Amino acid sequence: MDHRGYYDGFGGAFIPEILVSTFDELSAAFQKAKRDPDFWQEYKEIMSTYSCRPTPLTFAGNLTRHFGGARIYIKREDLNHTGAHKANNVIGQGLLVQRMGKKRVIAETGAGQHGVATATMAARFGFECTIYMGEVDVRRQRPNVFWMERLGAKVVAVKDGTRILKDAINEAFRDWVTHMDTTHYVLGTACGPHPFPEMVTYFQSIIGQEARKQIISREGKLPARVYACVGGGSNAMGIFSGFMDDPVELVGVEAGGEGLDSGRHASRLSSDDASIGIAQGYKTYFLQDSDGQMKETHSIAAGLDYVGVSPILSHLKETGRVRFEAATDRKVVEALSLTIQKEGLIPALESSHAFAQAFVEAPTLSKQDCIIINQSGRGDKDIFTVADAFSDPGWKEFIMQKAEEYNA
Amino acid sequence: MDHRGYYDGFGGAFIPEILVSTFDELSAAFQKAKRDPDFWQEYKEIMSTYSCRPTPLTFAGNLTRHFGGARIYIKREDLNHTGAHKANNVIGQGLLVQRMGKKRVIAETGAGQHGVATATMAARFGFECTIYMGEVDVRRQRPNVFWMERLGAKVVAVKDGTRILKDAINEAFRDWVTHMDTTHYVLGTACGPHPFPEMVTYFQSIIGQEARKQIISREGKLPARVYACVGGGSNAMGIFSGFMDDPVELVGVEAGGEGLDSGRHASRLSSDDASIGIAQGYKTYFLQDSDGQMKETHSIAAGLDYVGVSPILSHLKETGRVRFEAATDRKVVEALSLTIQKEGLIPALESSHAFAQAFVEAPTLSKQDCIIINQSGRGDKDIFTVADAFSDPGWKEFIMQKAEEYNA
Amino acid sequence: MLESYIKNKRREKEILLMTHIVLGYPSFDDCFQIVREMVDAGVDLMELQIPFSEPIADGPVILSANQKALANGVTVQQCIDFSKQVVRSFDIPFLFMTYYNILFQYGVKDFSSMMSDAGMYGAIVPDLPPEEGEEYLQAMKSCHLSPIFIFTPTTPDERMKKIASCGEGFIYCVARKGVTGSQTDFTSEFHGYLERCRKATTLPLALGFGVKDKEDIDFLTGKADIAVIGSQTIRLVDQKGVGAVGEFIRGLRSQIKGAEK
Amino acid sequence: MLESYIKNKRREKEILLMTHIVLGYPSFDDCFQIVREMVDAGVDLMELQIPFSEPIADGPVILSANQKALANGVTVQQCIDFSKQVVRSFDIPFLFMTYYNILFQYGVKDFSSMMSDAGMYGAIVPDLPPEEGEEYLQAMKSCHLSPIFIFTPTTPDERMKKIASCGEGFIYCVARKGVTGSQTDFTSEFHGYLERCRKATTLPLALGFGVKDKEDIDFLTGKADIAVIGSQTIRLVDQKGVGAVGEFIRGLRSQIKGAEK
Ligand SMILES: Cc1ncc(COP(=O)(O)O)c(C=O)c1O
Ligand SMILES: Cc1ncc(COP(=O)(O)O)c(C=O)c1O
Repeated sequence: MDHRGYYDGFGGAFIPEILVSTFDELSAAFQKAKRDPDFWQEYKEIMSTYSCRPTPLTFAGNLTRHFGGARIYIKREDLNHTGAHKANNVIGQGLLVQRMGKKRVIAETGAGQHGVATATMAARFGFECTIYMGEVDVRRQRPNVFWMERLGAKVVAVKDGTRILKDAINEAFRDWVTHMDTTHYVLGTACGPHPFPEMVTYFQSIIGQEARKQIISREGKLPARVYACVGGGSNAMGIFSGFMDDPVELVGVEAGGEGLDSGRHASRLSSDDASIGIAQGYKTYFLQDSDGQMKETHSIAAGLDYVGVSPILSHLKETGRVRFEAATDRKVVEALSLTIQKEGLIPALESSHAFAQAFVEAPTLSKQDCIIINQSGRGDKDIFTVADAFSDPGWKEFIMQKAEEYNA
Repeated sequence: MDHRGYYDGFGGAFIPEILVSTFDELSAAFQKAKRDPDFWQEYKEIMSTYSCRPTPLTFAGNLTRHFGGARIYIKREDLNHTGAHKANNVIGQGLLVQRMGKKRVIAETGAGQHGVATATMAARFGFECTIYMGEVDVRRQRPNVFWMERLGAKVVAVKDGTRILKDAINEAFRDWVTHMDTTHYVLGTACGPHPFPEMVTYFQSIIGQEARKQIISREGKLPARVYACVGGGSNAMGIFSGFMDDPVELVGVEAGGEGLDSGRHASRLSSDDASIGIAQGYKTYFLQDSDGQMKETHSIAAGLDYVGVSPILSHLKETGRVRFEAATDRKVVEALSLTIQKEGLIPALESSHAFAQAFVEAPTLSKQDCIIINQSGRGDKDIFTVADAFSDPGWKEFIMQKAEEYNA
Repeated sequence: MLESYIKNKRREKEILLMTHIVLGYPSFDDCFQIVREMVDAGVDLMELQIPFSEPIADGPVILSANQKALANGVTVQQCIDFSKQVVRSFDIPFLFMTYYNILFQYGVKDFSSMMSDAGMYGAIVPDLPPEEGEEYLQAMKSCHLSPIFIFTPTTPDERMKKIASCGEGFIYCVARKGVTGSQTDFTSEFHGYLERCRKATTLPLALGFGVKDKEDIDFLTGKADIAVIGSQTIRLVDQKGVGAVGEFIRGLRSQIKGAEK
Repeated sequence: MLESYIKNKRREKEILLMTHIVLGYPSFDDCFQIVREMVDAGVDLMELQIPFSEPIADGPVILSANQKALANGVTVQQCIDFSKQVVRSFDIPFLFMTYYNILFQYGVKDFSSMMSDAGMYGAIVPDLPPEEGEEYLQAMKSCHLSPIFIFTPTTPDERMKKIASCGEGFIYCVARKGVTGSQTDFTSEFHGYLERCRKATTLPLALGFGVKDKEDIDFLTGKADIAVIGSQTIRLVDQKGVGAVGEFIRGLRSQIKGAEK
């Protein structure tokens, strides 16, 4: 392993020796695929016949009028098969797995979206599949567990650590160091050891490529700003990468949770609570204590509730190329609610972070400007959380009645 | 109203006198739109920027190998915004409503899919929206009720009659006869009084237009057969209309429920239990008793659980142009399960009827043949029903635990 | 036949009353009792509704009566038998009111013959516009029965004429948009509507939808030939029982005016 | 320094024992007690693991010990204080085992100086391949500490040589794929691997991952210089308490052989 995937000191591959050859093999396969013009063609082909790429760019006329500023466009990753941008990454890695001749895939999942996407890809490609998911998340995200199991995946509830996403990642690594000969670990975001950040970004860059073409054909010009939520950073890197060399302001929105002052958030790049560290195989900003132990994080959006962040984004923060903001749980639910009512779109809670920040800034921009919000996923999956956020009495009654049926 | 929308004696417009002008106005607006080349262009434009048309045609390689017969293609209406072909119809009618200058829409809904689609369209177009839904369905389909309310729609639980879909239709008509000046009734399927069957078919025909082009470009020839489930008949009419003049066998699959012999089904065209009648404003095959009273129907798929059927399909049954079959609840769940595992696709329970019948026939066709199954919608929405069908213990536990939280 | 009956009666009374019951609701015995009370109280003609599972044009009160009747197992044959009985027992014209599928399943011709045999005067079928009614019109004509058609405030003049040309006996003028059973504002706009109706036909005009008390009837007197009381009596039976019907009906028309004549 | 200690010891014993504890688990007092028992029972060197919240390369037993220690509030400073205490109290070499972030947050140079001050011999950092270890290697070198690197069955010969050139003291040979604490099959394939390790370096070889009883140690005797007992003693403490450790360790090596020498 020669090129170690550093971005100004962020990144690297801090991996157990046993995995070094596996990473070498993966890096080689990825580099070869990247050089092969047929590969991207094959990737685009499957994304357009199995999922619905190019995903549309929707003009949000009502929101635009409501805020009276920039013209608001929404990149519709929610229309992907399985309901989020996660499909781009898993299908891309699936093609690599085929090329490497492996027969089994594993993945971590927090909200369950990446788990469902991976299980779906595994079904489609005929791979065996195991998904690691923190026990807390298994309990919170039962609908996704249900579908993963129907898709033929084995879902392992991780009972160690804080029993959430980061612990699932650790557990996936533990599986991988045991079964690397047959198994590929489909990491779900632009984090982890090299070449994952680069590779996941590569597959997600299809978002930005499309969005750039679409906005130019619709508006005849570039957007003033592009907004994306930032969990691990894959959807953000995906859309940002289409505009990296353009005079476009890129805004990454992290989980502000109960507020940056509360300590209960997951803002690594927009708060002072994070510091540079090394964990889970890579170097980046982490929410950690002074000893280097990872802290608990909080977000209403399970997919943003993570201690680390893409090393490429850490780098882009340092260079100032990307601006980072945080949106609180409360603002996020408000933005979600407004978007549903005004446009008939139901962004995922994760994606709603990008909407929340765009809504703050849109009125301050000129009517000649346009902006793009990346709707990374759809919010149906969040019904249990959103219903709780609205404290919907009809929903509660429904659940209690269902429970009675089951108790009977 | 001159042309009364008859198809060999099926159809017509059996409407209260008070609505005659409203139907005249609607017919005129629809005919005018149809003649206006810009209208279809505008329709296609919004469907490709707000939803993701053209929806893909997915080759199901694993299912093809599994059955060893015809090459199986799947038309992916599940990827539409709101998750089903219902989007095509509501957006089309939304554009008409705009042209007619009305400000309010109403709709009936059974499973809730058409209700969510209509509420979404209403949000997008800025219409006021009321959705009628049988009280039984409100209770069964709470997730959809929740989203309709979030979308700003008023959901009225219909407490009359059998308190399901057909009663919601009656109630919507009652609203309409009161508020026809401001209000358009967005009927959800290719049923009801003229011009609804023709109009809904017109908007849904986009499915067949695309599918025909896609299969020819992929296979260089027409499919041997095309399968679609039949509730009211809109997705079936949508895809069939692309192949009507071709040497392609068209197969409509109805809800066989607990078996045609059990009486607990919703098969109007594939069983002997139905007879020609007039209700809800049109003439077609209905499941009715000898007095003409409508019977109770049954299907695991709420969207197929309806007493009537498109008059155009009744006509096509009589002419023999379309063959009708029934799939039982049990076979449908099996087909769903297989499709999830083999292809990573989650068809709606409604759509799974088409899959079930295609799976019976695919092995008997030659490997040179290809067939298309219309996946009218996605199955996430059916999680409560599917989890019950699988009697999933993890799911039950999850629901009971949620209920405890709410009880606390 | 029906038309001349009405015109004759109108010489006696400034306004006629037509009432409505749903057959088999609350029960056939109650229905018989209600008919008796109504006839005794001076009702001039009656609609007997054969219940239907999808009564699309009816409001909540009649809708619910339809459903309860069906839930009690009421059949079309029972309704026919009942109608024969009341025709034999009471000397006013009775009409069937029902939805077209009931006729269609029975056989439209057979239904007309049966009506004729039973001594019914005609039928109101609210989901059958004249355009769909060719078979029905022929059958009714050949049995000398009156097909009652409907005018509404949304019906253009032209169309009123066309409808009138198909109808016999009288025209049922729906007072307003909406379904049966809700309140009607008998305002000035309403005058214009009734004038349009008058101009379109020489048939007597019955006015229904929302007529519920003496005030309404007073208002309609001199403007319509027949006032139709629909949901209100059903509501009354639901609330106060069969026994309250006679008194209610008697209170509707100004006795003085009736007496003056 | 560490290497010569090992080579000297090996003249006395056919195989050396290295054991592993997680600092602060079950408690620091227990840890001290365990170290005493181990040293008394003849353990030749010890790994002291500073707990980390994300111990990616550890199996369930050590993972859980890490988490419980942290849940008890164990800090890096406490671990350092403890290590000073054991170094003062017992006359065998102690190594730190931990993940790189612990060093990184402390400051890699400072960490080395601290180790040196505390009298530690070296460190094992399983998530730090030599390619990422430049700063670490320099700091360790300048403090005369041994950075222990790792061979695995998946490491090619070429890479073993490169790794060996960075390592000092000994090479930690991971017996198999997987994480700490599961069973290892010491089969014939394993011989080939150990031979490859031997060829790649003149440093002593420690063998770990799955070594758990006398049979395993007997098997390794003559093939490796050091047998590493990791999870097994933690499991033992969990199940039988601190008191069981001494007897367990004493039972691992054939006393007869030891006595024969
Ligand atoms: C819909 C959606 N958006 C965003 C994210 C955050 O991930 P990333 O930052 O890698 O895009 C997730 C993660 O689960 C997600 O499900
Ligand atoms: C996914 C889906 N498919 C099919 C149907 C049946 O309707 P139609 O026969 O009009 O396509 C429904 C109705 O709700 C539906 O939701």
